[in-house]
Amino acid sequence: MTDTALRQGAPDRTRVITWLQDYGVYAAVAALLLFNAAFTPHFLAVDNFRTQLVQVTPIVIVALGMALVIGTEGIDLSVGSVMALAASVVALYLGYGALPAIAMAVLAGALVGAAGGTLVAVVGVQPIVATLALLVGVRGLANVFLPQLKEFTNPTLVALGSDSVAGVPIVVIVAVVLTAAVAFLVKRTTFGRQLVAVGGNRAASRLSGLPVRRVLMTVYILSGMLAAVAGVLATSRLQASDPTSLGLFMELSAITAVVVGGTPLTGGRIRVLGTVMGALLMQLLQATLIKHNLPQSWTQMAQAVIILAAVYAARERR
Amino acid sequence: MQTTHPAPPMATTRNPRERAGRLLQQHGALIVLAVLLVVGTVAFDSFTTPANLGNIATASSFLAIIAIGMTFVIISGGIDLSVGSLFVLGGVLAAYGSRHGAAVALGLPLVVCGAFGLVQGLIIARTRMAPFIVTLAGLLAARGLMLSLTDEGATTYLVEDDLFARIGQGAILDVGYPFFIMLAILAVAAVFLQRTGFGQNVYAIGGNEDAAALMGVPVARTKVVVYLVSGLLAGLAGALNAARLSSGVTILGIGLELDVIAAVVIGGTLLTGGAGALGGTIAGALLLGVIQNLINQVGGLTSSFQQVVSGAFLAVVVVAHRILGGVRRET
Amino acid sequence: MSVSSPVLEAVGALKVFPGVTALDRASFALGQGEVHALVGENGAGKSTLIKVLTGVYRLDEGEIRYRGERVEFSNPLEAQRAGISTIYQEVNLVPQMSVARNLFLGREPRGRFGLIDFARMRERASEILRGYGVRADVRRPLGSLGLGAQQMVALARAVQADARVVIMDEPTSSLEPREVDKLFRTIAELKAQGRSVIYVSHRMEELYRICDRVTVLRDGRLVHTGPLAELERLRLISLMLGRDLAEVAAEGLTKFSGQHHSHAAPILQATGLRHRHVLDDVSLAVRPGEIVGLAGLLGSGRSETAKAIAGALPLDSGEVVVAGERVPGGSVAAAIRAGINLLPEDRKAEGIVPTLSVRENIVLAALPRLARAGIVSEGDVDRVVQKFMRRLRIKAAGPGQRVSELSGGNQQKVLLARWLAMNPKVLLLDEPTRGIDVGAKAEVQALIDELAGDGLAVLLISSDLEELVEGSDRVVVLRDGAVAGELDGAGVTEDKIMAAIAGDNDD
Amino acid sequence: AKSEDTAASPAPGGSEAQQQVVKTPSGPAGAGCTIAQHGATKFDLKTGVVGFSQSEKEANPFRIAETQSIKDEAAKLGIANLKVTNAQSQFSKQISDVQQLIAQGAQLLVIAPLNSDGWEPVLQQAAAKKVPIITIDRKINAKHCTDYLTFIGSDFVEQGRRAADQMIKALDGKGKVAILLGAPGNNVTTERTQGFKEQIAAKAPDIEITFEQTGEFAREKGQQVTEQLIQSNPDIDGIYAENDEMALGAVTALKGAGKKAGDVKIVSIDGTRGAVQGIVDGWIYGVIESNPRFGALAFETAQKFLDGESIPEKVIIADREYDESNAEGSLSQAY
Ligand SMILES: Nc1ncnc2c1ncn2[C@@H]1O[C@H](COP(=O)(O)OP(=O)(O)OP(=O)(O)O)[C@@H](O)[C@H]1O
Ligand SMILES: Nc1ncnc2c1ncn2[C@@H]1O[C@H](COP(=O)(O)OP(=O)(O)OP(=O)(O)O)[C@@H](O)[C@H]1O
Ligand SMILES: [Mg+2]
Ligand SMILES: [Mg+2]
Repeated sequence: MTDTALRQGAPDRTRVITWLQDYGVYAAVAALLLFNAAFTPHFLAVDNFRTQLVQVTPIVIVALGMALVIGTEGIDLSVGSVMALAASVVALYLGYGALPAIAMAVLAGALVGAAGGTLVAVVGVQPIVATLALLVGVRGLANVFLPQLKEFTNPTLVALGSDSVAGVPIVVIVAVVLTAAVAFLVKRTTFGRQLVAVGGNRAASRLSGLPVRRVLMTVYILSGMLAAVAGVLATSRLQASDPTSLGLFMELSAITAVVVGGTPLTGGRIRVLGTVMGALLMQLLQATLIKHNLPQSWTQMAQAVIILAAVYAARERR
Repeated sequence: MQTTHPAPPMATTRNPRERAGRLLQQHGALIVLAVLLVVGTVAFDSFTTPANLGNIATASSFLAIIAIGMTFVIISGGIDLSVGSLFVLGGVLAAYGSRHGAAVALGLPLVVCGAFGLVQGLIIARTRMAPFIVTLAGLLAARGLMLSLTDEGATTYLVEDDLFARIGQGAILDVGYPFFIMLAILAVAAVFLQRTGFGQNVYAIGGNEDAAALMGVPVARTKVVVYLVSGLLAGLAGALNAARLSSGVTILGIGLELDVIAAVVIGGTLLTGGAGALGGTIAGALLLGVIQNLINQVGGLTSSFQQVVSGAFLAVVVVAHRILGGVRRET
Repeated sequence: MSVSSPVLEAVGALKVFPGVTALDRASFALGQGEVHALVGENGAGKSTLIKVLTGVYRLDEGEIRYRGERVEFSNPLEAQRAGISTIYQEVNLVPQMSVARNLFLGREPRGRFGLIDFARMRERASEILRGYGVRADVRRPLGSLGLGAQQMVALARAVQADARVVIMDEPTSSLEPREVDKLFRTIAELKAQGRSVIYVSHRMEELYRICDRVTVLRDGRLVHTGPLAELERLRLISLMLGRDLAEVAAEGLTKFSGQHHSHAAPILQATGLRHRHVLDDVSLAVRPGEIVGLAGLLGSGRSETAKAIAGALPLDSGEVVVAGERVPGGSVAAAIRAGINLLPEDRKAEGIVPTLSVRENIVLAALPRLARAGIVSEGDVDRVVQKFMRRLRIKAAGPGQRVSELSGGNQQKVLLARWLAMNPKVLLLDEPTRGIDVGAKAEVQALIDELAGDGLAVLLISSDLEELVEGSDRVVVLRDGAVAGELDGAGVTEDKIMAAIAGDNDD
Repeated sequence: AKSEDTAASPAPGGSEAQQQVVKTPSGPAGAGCTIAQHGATKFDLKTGVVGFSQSEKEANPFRIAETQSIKDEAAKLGIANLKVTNAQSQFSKQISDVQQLIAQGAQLLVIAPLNSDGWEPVLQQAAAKKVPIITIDRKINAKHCTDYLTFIGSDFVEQGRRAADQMIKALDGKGKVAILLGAPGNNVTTERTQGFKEQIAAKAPDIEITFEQTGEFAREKGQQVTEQLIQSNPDIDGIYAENDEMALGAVTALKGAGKKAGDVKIVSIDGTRGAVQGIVDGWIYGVIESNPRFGALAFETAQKFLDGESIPEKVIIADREYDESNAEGSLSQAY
């Protein structure tokens, strides 16, 4: 959160670097858009952009939570499984109507988050291991609750996934609102400031009387809840609960989005918009390769290159 | 990950509970392993048969070999997500190379996967980018390469060379050669980690990279070597597995990196770097194999429930490490 | 100006960091077998100069000459290989590794097959360290030692290398008089062997005890270099501060006005503080407007006492009372609510949040007070930050600069600001002037004095006896985690404190 | 919990469920395999130890029906000692699972392989103990009789061809077609693609395959890929999905894009109830069945083998196919 305006007198090269650090992702997204505009048929169509946005929504929402966790020098590998859990819980409680079901799903996400938070904040387990255990266990749990894919017809839930307001899909609106909320949380609230402080130097935060445990706890709960919301939205779009394959490897996509967006894994710093951009970048890349009908192998190698390039541009100089 | 370390209150005489904790931290996996073996023997008569134990040992040795490399990486304060992909890539390359004889079958995967490790190491060391990200890219790239070599995974190369196949399939009283190869690697690796300057440097940069640099540790070189080793071992494991299966199966190794990390962590190595040992890692790898086997022995568990069990087990182990293992990290 | 056949030289050294010119074409020459003092205010560029000399940073302009030839060390290792070994400002060793391993890292004694011989390594380690008064089990992780002990290990490590040049950046900042003497003896030996030493310190009396020549930096520029003896203390200070002699002379050395006679009832009362192996029934009381010094050897438990009172160290027994109210133990938040604030000893590890700006660091603790309904009011924040940056003269490119880019001294001021923003009742200062230059030191001392004047209760931990004596109204002496004596009024003298610390006091 | 109440589905492999029928009693390589040739020792299925190794989680209709029918049949025949393992889609685990079954003294192995290659360690141990292996739904590449007893299952290439035939019928011979591939590196994917392409090339040169992307046999992936597809290739006429899940994902995508039933002709393979329902609703043109109810046939074959009959290398089952003509009626029999 250094505001670069203050670094007058720095040579031009450093200014370029700083600019790249802060806006590299945006540039990359722009570049990819231009490329597609030029070489991809039917790319410049409203529907197309709607499709891309709708598809990126779950990743964005999960990545928001992930960014918060990473800001505290943590990581949350359980998000994919939480999505699956949300899917099965929704199916389980749909009998009571859509809203109660969704509420239960989000609650479930919060509980998993609380479990992770306890392991990290109270017991002091390293985040990556704590949430690795959850990644394995929670996926299983989701399948125990709902052994196989289950379709549903609940109009509310279906509408949530497929309807639009003024041409903007509801899922996208949800994502935008959540992004704004998280951005506000990070930039303007005490909690947000304390969060990055805990990530920057835990001992110091503790000695300054910050509620370190509560902060960590809250962060993992938020991550769980956001993942659950993402799970619900994905499910509503699919019009079926699929706890087996929903959210597989989502943790990696989300982490990628966050880091490509310029948030360092070492914590103490969060870039919310960057994260969204990171997600968009990966989505556009995926879309481009699919639209040009390139094989899987290409997709993966291209992703590798982009990740490296983006993170290289955004990395911290010392 | 964290370089600074607040000095804990004076502990001129370390209290017995702490010492017990350290012991468990270091040998916990071994103890649990022993306990499970006893339980298995008592509960199931088809458990302690040479055949069954032999299978567990052989099957675990591939994970164990990779985990040895991962231990180096983690102690140095890094992480390597690419091993799963390098494992499958190594297998495919070995099977592909086997038509030109055992030497090529072993050499090709070592060269390619070694190169992967080397490049990752160079990037991490030179650009100070997070290992997590660099090796995540490696994971994608290696799998992509594997897919393009096997036209999107459709082709499975068969092992043509009998000598090479025997390396993976031969056995001494029900225990396959791979296990003994693993033990050999373990021995060498342990000496390097504990008794050479290189080993000391690995611990040093894991403990406090900046300090290590100021103390004159060749940080960059050490990192490069560490990731190189990890890549080599992943490739070797893949090759040995291909020899065992006598074909370059393309659907292997997805999510393997997480199992490997689990094994290392269960073995008592801290992901924060600077501490850890190889013995525990091996115990951790075998432990995972034994648990799998016991779950099957019990039978009846639905496949989903098995996952819940494994997840819960991992959680219990790490919590135990945390509570028993030395001073608690400041929160 | 220049020395006959300098061993190590920097010529026209320019080093620019984003926003700061740390070294502004400064030159420096170190002669054969001399002890060379390098002084200057916080942020003058001393540590930076050292880092460019030893290959940590690359010069933007200018060159480094070593034994007559131009060199470009690309990392500290090369510098060490060439015979330049350094103790950097912050203790820089590996906390998780054992003391012995730290001491020998990079040159471990080898046994058969060129493998490391740990038995021999431990023997040699403990015998070497005994020479430096560290009586710790060398297999223990270094991190479990106190800062002081760690610094001695770093010293032993640096000197043991057959180095032509030994550089020490504020080596005494966490040392006790006893350790300091050992250090000086070591330096004398080095000198006798014809090796050269660069010595950075803010403690004037030390410089005059051991240094032959002095180089003064100000804002990254060379302002003076020459024999130290010819330069009396006030002149040196005026050179560092860039203020004229008379002015400095008028103000005197330490800024304590001495006694504030306060007979009010104690506002802080700590009784029977106990923590296994560390604190053994420590009791002390501080009145409003009173400065109580806390003296003791390294490891005597001063920091622990402070931490215990501030709720950062869980107690086995004992209680802390502020203004008649019992403070629930083991909770920093509770202590802060009660008005107790602790300035921690280890700035880097427990003080600053390196990723955040000066601004965020200053208001870190005060945030809840500067927010309504959990939403921070930037206006209030700016006001507080402005106020304290001005009041403490914090030298930074602006409130937005990263605190990690400030010099040690300025970082310390930021931390002080963090606590003053809480307008506390009781202030616990653990080595508040460690690593702070004379100018800033005086300011901080004046500040402490002023705060006490305003009726604040201050507990002052310092390894700088002069500071303790001048500053404290009373001094409590700790030995092995227990109160070994208390000195009052006229009884507060360096000798008496030394005696009490050493434990051969008559009373 | 109270889930949305949908039409209660009859137990897979239940009474009215469509049991498998053999198409080719003896595979092309007619040479059979008797217990004498194989060298296995005769035993009574009821009392003997039988091991079944499932490859994937029972989380999709196919695997559920498959495992269920094995268990049901075993129960029906009174097989007391059936050991079931699940490899959870990890090939290495399946190898260990089967090895463990052998170590536990299994006298007959029924395996649903995750992959056709790489069975060397298992085959060696099985051969050493002369344990007969029946592989179901996927074959393993090994020697008949010496390595394994027989393969019971569908001919995936054939399934691909028949899917092609339906597609040709649907588009009467001309148009643009997209393929939703299965999981990469999986021989089911390979063979279903191969069969489809061969047939199209042979029978309908005017049909052009303009797009192939993997949907990894999963519904969500199928949906996402289709969404991209209809964006960039609006002129697509047909979609060949290599399993029903992806086909249903495609349907959701088409609905989302405001297409009407039948605008794009979808042909897929498996014959799950969802897909057959899709035909009834007019969204899916046709489905080639891949019958998962191996229980009866597997144990029947095993019994024959033990009774000394000669068992062919392959027992290819007759897969039905669904289209608007029969979908309605056979809905209850789909799994
Ligand atoms: N010379 C020494 N040898 C071994 N251990 C030491 C030495 N000096 C300090 N320690 C260790 O330091 C720790 C306590 O140091 P601490 O810093 O709290 O003491 P202190 O009285 O606060 O001194 P200071 O704050 O000036 O460093 C204990 O763990 C003690 O073992
Ligand atoms: N890594 C860095 N990045 C940016 N600025 C830096 C960095 N290191 C030092 N500086 C700046 O360079 C100037 C000189 O710092 P330096 O640490 O050399 O001062 P110093 O003389 O050692 O002060 P002190 O006596 O407090 O240690 C300071 O203004 C500091 O803010
Ligand atoms: Mg300095
Ligand atoms: Mg202290």
